[in-house]
Amino acid sequence: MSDETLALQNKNNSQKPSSKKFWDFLKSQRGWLFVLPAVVLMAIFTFYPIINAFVGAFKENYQALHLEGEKGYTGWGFENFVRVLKGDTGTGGASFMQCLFNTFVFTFISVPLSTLLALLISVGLTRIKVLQKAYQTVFFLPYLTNALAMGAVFATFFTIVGTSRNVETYGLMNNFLSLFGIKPVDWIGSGSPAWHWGSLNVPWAKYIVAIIYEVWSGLPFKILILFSALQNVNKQYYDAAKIDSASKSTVLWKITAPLISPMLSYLLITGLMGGMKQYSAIVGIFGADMGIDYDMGTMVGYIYQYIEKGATGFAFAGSLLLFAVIMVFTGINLIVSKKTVHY
Amino acid sequence: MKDLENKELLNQEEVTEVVEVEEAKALAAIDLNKEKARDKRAKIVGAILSYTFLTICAFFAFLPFYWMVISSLKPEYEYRRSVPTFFPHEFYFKNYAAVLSQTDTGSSGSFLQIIVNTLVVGLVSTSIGLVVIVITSYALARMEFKGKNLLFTLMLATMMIPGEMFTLTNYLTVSKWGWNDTFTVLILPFLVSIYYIYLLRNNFKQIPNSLYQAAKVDGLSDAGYLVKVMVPLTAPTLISVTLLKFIATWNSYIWPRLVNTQSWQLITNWVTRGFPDRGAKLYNGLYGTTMALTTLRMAAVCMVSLPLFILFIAFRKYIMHGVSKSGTKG
Amino acid sequence: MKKSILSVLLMVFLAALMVGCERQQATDYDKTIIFYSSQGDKLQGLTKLAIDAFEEKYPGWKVTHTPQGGYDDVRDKIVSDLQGGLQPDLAYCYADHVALYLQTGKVVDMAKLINSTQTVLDKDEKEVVIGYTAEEIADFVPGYYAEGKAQNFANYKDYGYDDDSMFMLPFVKSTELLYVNETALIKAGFKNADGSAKVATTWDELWSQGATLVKKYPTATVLGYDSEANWFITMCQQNGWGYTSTSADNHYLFNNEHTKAWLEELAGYYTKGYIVTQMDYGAYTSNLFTKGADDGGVIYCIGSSGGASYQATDLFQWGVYAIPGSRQEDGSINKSVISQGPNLVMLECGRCSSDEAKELKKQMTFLFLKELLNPVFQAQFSIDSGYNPSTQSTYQVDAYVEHLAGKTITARACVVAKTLTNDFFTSPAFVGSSGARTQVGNALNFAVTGQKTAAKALADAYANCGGK
Amino acid sequence: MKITIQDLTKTFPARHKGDKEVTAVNMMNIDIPSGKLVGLLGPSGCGKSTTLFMLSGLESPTSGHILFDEEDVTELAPEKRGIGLVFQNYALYPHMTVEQNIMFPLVNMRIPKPEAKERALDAARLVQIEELLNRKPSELSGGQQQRVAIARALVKMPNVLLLDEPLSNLDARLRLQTREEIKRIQRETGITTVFVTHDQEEAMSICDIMVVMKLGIVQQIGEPQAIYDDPENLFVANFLGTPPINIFKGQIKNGGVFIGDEEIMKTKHEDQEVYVGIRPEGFIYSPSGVLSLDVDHIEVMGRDKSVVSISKYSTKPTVRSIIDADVKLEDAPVLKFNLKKNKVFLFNAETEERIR
Repeated sequence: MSDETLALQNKNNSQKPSSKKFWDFLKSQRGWLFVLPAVVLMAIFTFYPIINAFVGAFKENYQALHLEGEKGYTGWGFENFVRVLKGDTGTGGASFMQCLFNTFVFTFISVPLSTLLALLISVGLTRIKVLQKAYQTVFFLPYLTNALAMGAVFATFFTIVGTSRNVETYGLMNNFLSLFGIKPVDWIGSGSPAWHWGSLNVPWAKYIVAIIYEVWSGLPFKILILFSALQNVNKQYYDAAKIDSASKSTVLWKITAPLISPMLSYLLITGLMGGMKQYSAIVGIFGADMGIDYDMGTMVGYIYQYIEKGATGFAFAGSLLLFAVIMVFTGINLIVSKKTVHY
Repeated sequence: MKDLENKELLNQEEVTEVVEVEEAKALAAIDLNKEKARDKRAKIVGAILSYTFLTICAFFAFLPFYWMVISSLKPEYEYRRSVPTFFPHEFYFKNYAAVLSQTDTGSSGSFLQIIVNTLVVGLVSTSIGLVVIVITSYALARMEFKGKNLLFTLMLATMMIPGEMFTLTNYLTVSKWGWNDTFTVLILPFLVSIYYIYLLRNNFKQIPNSLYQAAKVDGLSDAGYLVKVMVPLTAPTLISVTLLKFIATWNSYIWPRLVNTQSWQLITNWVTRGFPDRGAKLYNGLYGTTMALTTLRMAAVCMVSLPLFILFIAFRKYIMHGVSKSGTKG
Repeated sequence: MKKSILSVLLMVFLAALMVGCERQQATDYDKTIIFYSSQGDKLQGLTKLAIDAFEEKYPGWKVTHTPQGGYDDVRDKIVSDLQGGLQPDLAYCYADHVALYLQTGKVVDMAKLINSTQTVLDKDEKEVVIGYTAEEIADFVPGYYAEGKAQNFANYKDYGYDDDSMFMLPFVKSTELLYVNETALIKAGFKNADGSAKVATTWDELWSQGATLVKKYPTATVLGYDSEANWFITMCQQNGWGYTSTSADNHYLFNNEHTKAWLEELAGYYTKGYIVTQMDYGAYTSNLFTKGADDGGVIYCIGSSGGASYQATDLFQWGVYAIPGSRQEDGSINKSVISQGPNLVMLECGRCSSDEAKELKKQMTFLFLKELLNPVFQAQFSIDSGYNPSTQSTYQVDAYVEHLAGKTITARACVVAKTLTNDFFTSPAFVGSSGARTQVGNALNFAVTGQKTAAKALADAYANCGGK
Repeated sequence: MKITIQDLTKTFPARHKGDKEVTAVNMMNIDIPSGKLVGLLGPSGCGKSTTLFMLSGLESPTSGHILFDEEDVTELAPEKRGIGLVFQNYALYPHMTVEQNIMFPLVNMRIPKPEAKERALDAARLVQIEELLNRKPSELSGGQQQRVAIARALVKMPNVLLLDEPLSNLDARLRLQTREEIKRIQRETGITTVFVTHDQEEAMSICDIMVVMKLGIVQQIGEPQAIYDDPENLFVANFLGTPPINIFKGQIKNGGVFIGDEEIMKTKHEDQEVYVGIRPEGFIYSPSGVLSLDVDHIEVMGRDKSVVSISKYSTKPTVRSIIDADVKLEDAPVLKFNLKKNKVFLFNAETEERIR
């Protein structure tokens, strides 16, 4: 095939010198040939879906699964968004506000917490010499894991097995807490304690489990980045600080942290953006229904739920809202980091 | 308390050493000895603190893995002891046998079938994906053509958009094309990873232009230059990309679950079938009950995690390199 | 020039690879019947026999049986398939799944096939009538057969069906049964004059036994109920409280004073240690039943007749009974019990080459369906699965008769279930009916475990269903 | 404050297996009187910076002692020694303003803020940067950064001020200016100051006391002029002076010092092979001189001129002699010179030690 094409091109070339210019132009554009596979794939699987999502979100009552021959939607407008935001989709399942709230809670607690912990651990790592590599490896391990698999492992820490009248095991966490005289908590079971604010559920015990998992799984990447950032800090600053009688905590908070602030702010941005897309771990810990009746639902979980229900319009509207949320946070983060980052 | 003490001593020291140097000499001599002792102590205490803190953190980082492994080796009744045992009293390898022979899903995906699926999809998508990534980043880094910058900007812009926005349409697209229950559907949509293209393009750009000119003088074609010069030079990144792409396939869950039936799904889907809500009740051969058996679940989880650890031990440097690179260049 | 060749070659290589990947499935849709189920291994083997028989009888036809995990997986997969026209020809279903599929207009109206007098030729060139005779129709357990009628579904007319339409046929069925630890009851002093255990026949009786039982067995729970949703729905049915309706104006009736009072009552029992449910325990309560009363088990257990084998134990004397009923104002006892288990739905072929092919395939699919409903097959399937057959003639099949005579708990369950034929009910099906199920189940769990007040739990459930 | 260094030694462990360990400082003994400006001078790798860091406490010595006044501070942590240290590239905290940088040590000593501010201002005034207090280090020129670094070191009123190559990052003009500045500040504050440099001119111009080091061993200690005029060994003679000293291979024979066949002077030392060092300014042009050199070319500098000549006995390619501009030279290929006695040094050819 290729030979033929080539021969044809050669023939054209020799017969029509006037087309040489065109041929030269084509030759100069041969870069397109290299990017063609990527461009075609992206056109189908990236660009088209983006456009389609924007269009589909405005098709009211859009259901890709609908009577054949009909267009599958009733009109154009903002109804999908309104109904998603109001939680009035008529199909039951997760409520968007609940999912949004959950996602915010997980993200805004776990990301700063794990960044802080990662900073402390990285600083600790730079202070030791013996076994540094070994510790580094152990801290990196959680990065490789499968969120669903490890979610299941975490679930076992918190699960109470048995009936209220005959508990077989309270689970590792409750056993641990009982050492401090804390009464067992039904962390993830059906009797898990929760507060209710209006239509909003606040299953705080489950939040704690989710946040512990998020912190744990967020650490490796952050430690890796912060540790290498710390090693790139000019040692002289530490010497100077020593001469200036700075205590260890002063060095950490007034010198080290500001010096690696670009990395910290990078980690916060990516952490927040990643946190907004949390899903698999929640399924791993709390099951495919994300808790009881989606009370642990996340924004991505919300979208998938409607994909599976065939409520296409709601799924699109949900994904656009997720996109908007992520954009807002990226924007805020950029502005804030410009003000506080020192280079 | 301690802080206060330190503060006082510090001030005292100031006073003795700066202001009243002469008079305080005798006193200072004693103080100095104390100081030295305290410095030494502080150093040791500091080291102990660092190690203690790190060890505690490492313990908690590692605990889930440990728990996963020992739980998978316990018989269920031992797992259910009200006071957990931190080491199995009895090694119970039957859990693994039970999981491996799990036949409740039968023709819809034995363990072997699923492993084959995962390997095929992983290897094919990684290798083709790598070719696409390399040629695309090469063109973006080294070649001139109309609209290049626009294309690159567009690509970068899509990185901001959450993948969930693509999923639904892609799902509709592949359903429409009748690609459900094929490997194609697991491979094709993920061949292009804009992030890796971006990474590799930057890598290519860092290679000095003089090398390109030298290669031209030596009569190397563009493609030859790519294969013989650029690829070897960027090998560490390429290896990292390969590994991370493979790991991504291994861990993929949502998409295979959405588009394919069980016998066409991948390893993570298979494992999760044994998880809480409905799947776990399928395991009943071993204990004759319908209980969601934690030990079996843990055995399944161990099996799906193990290859990742082997990969990590073998390619630790490249994986960490790749991951940290993705950190600094994002 | 060389580089152009190279890059072109590269492209060709890529294209070839992609095409190679694509060409994996060559299915002749016209002559392959695709069947989705949620069967496990053992049952798949059984179904294979029916498939083999069918394929042998009609050469050229193939049945691809694809189990999909659970019922929800079957539904999710079909919803996905419908969007690409890849739906199966035959599938396991619940009524609410069908309500969902109905919207596509692709659910086959089986009434036409049931009544069809057309014939097709089998391998011996023998004419086989497609439809059922009137007797054959009468052979179905009436309560089961009625569930598939159009009237049980909401809005069917909107999708081009009429009053006589038939959307599904019963495959095998289950119901809820009361498994009783008779030994424990007798020990606690609940015995009849003849020394047999005095088993509660109404809820009030059951609760009245509670105090004695929890005192006698300090770690035991009085009642384990596997399905919160079923409990709620059954109570609504027994007492006429109202659960859901097919009327589009107001599908959801369950948020009312009666249900609220009942949930409050249950919450009280829960704190006394009378109740454990599946959600609460985290697994089927049959596990608790088989433990025995002295080891923290349950004394009464309400679970599916299909799951009878899981209730089997040698630890104590067990018995199988109908679930408790509710005493009515007139003194009678309403013993309504829910009917569950898979039905079979047919969907139009999405990829057939012509309308004729589509029509033919429908007929052949129906013939395969009849194969699955054949009494001999039903008998074997019922024995192996513990479900009840959907046709009455199956009870005459020798193998099944022998099975029922057995002393096993599954046999006992079948016998008891058969006596309940007149008490079966099913709840209306509409888009969102399964959502209502989930919601009332959750509401029961929330209210009973004390996480929400009964009023709040019901109101939330109502709101979550999208009720106004 | 007086600094006493006793038998100070620092060895670094080998970097790679098989390498030898490195002795950066070897048995160093110095007494630094209070209030003096001391320069540690030597080529790179001579251990001068290591010495400075040991004085600061950032490095701990392998053996030996450091005494501030009479107290042994060898094992005392840096922050407790009461020292100020100016780093080679200043190590100003990039995220703090100039004022915050200067105040930083005071804040750490928990000095009340008003007082700290005042002292910071004083220090800034001393180094004349009081108008830059609100800037960030990245907004300052190299010279300004240098001053900030000094101010930060001085603000806590250290007993000892240590400067690591303080001028190396500045351009030539600033360097001249800043070294005067350092001298001035040192005089004004009277703080014992130790600084490290590899530039002998810099050291000579501002030091009260100069310590010349080579490969971790102190070669000579003394006032700059004294060392220049009376070097202990060939290395010191060679290292000091611009243009550098001329070195010839020579012999002592029969009470005379010979370069080649020419006897340049009489001596009482016994016969031996020697190096003869002659400072460029030690030549006196005289047609009847004792040393003849083949003239290559003559560089006129204005105030004086250099005769660049070639001698096969010189250890360097050329021999440079500086003579007054007034002196008229004959236009001949070979010129003859008499030598100033005090500018001629004899060194043993093997030990390279001075023969006095």
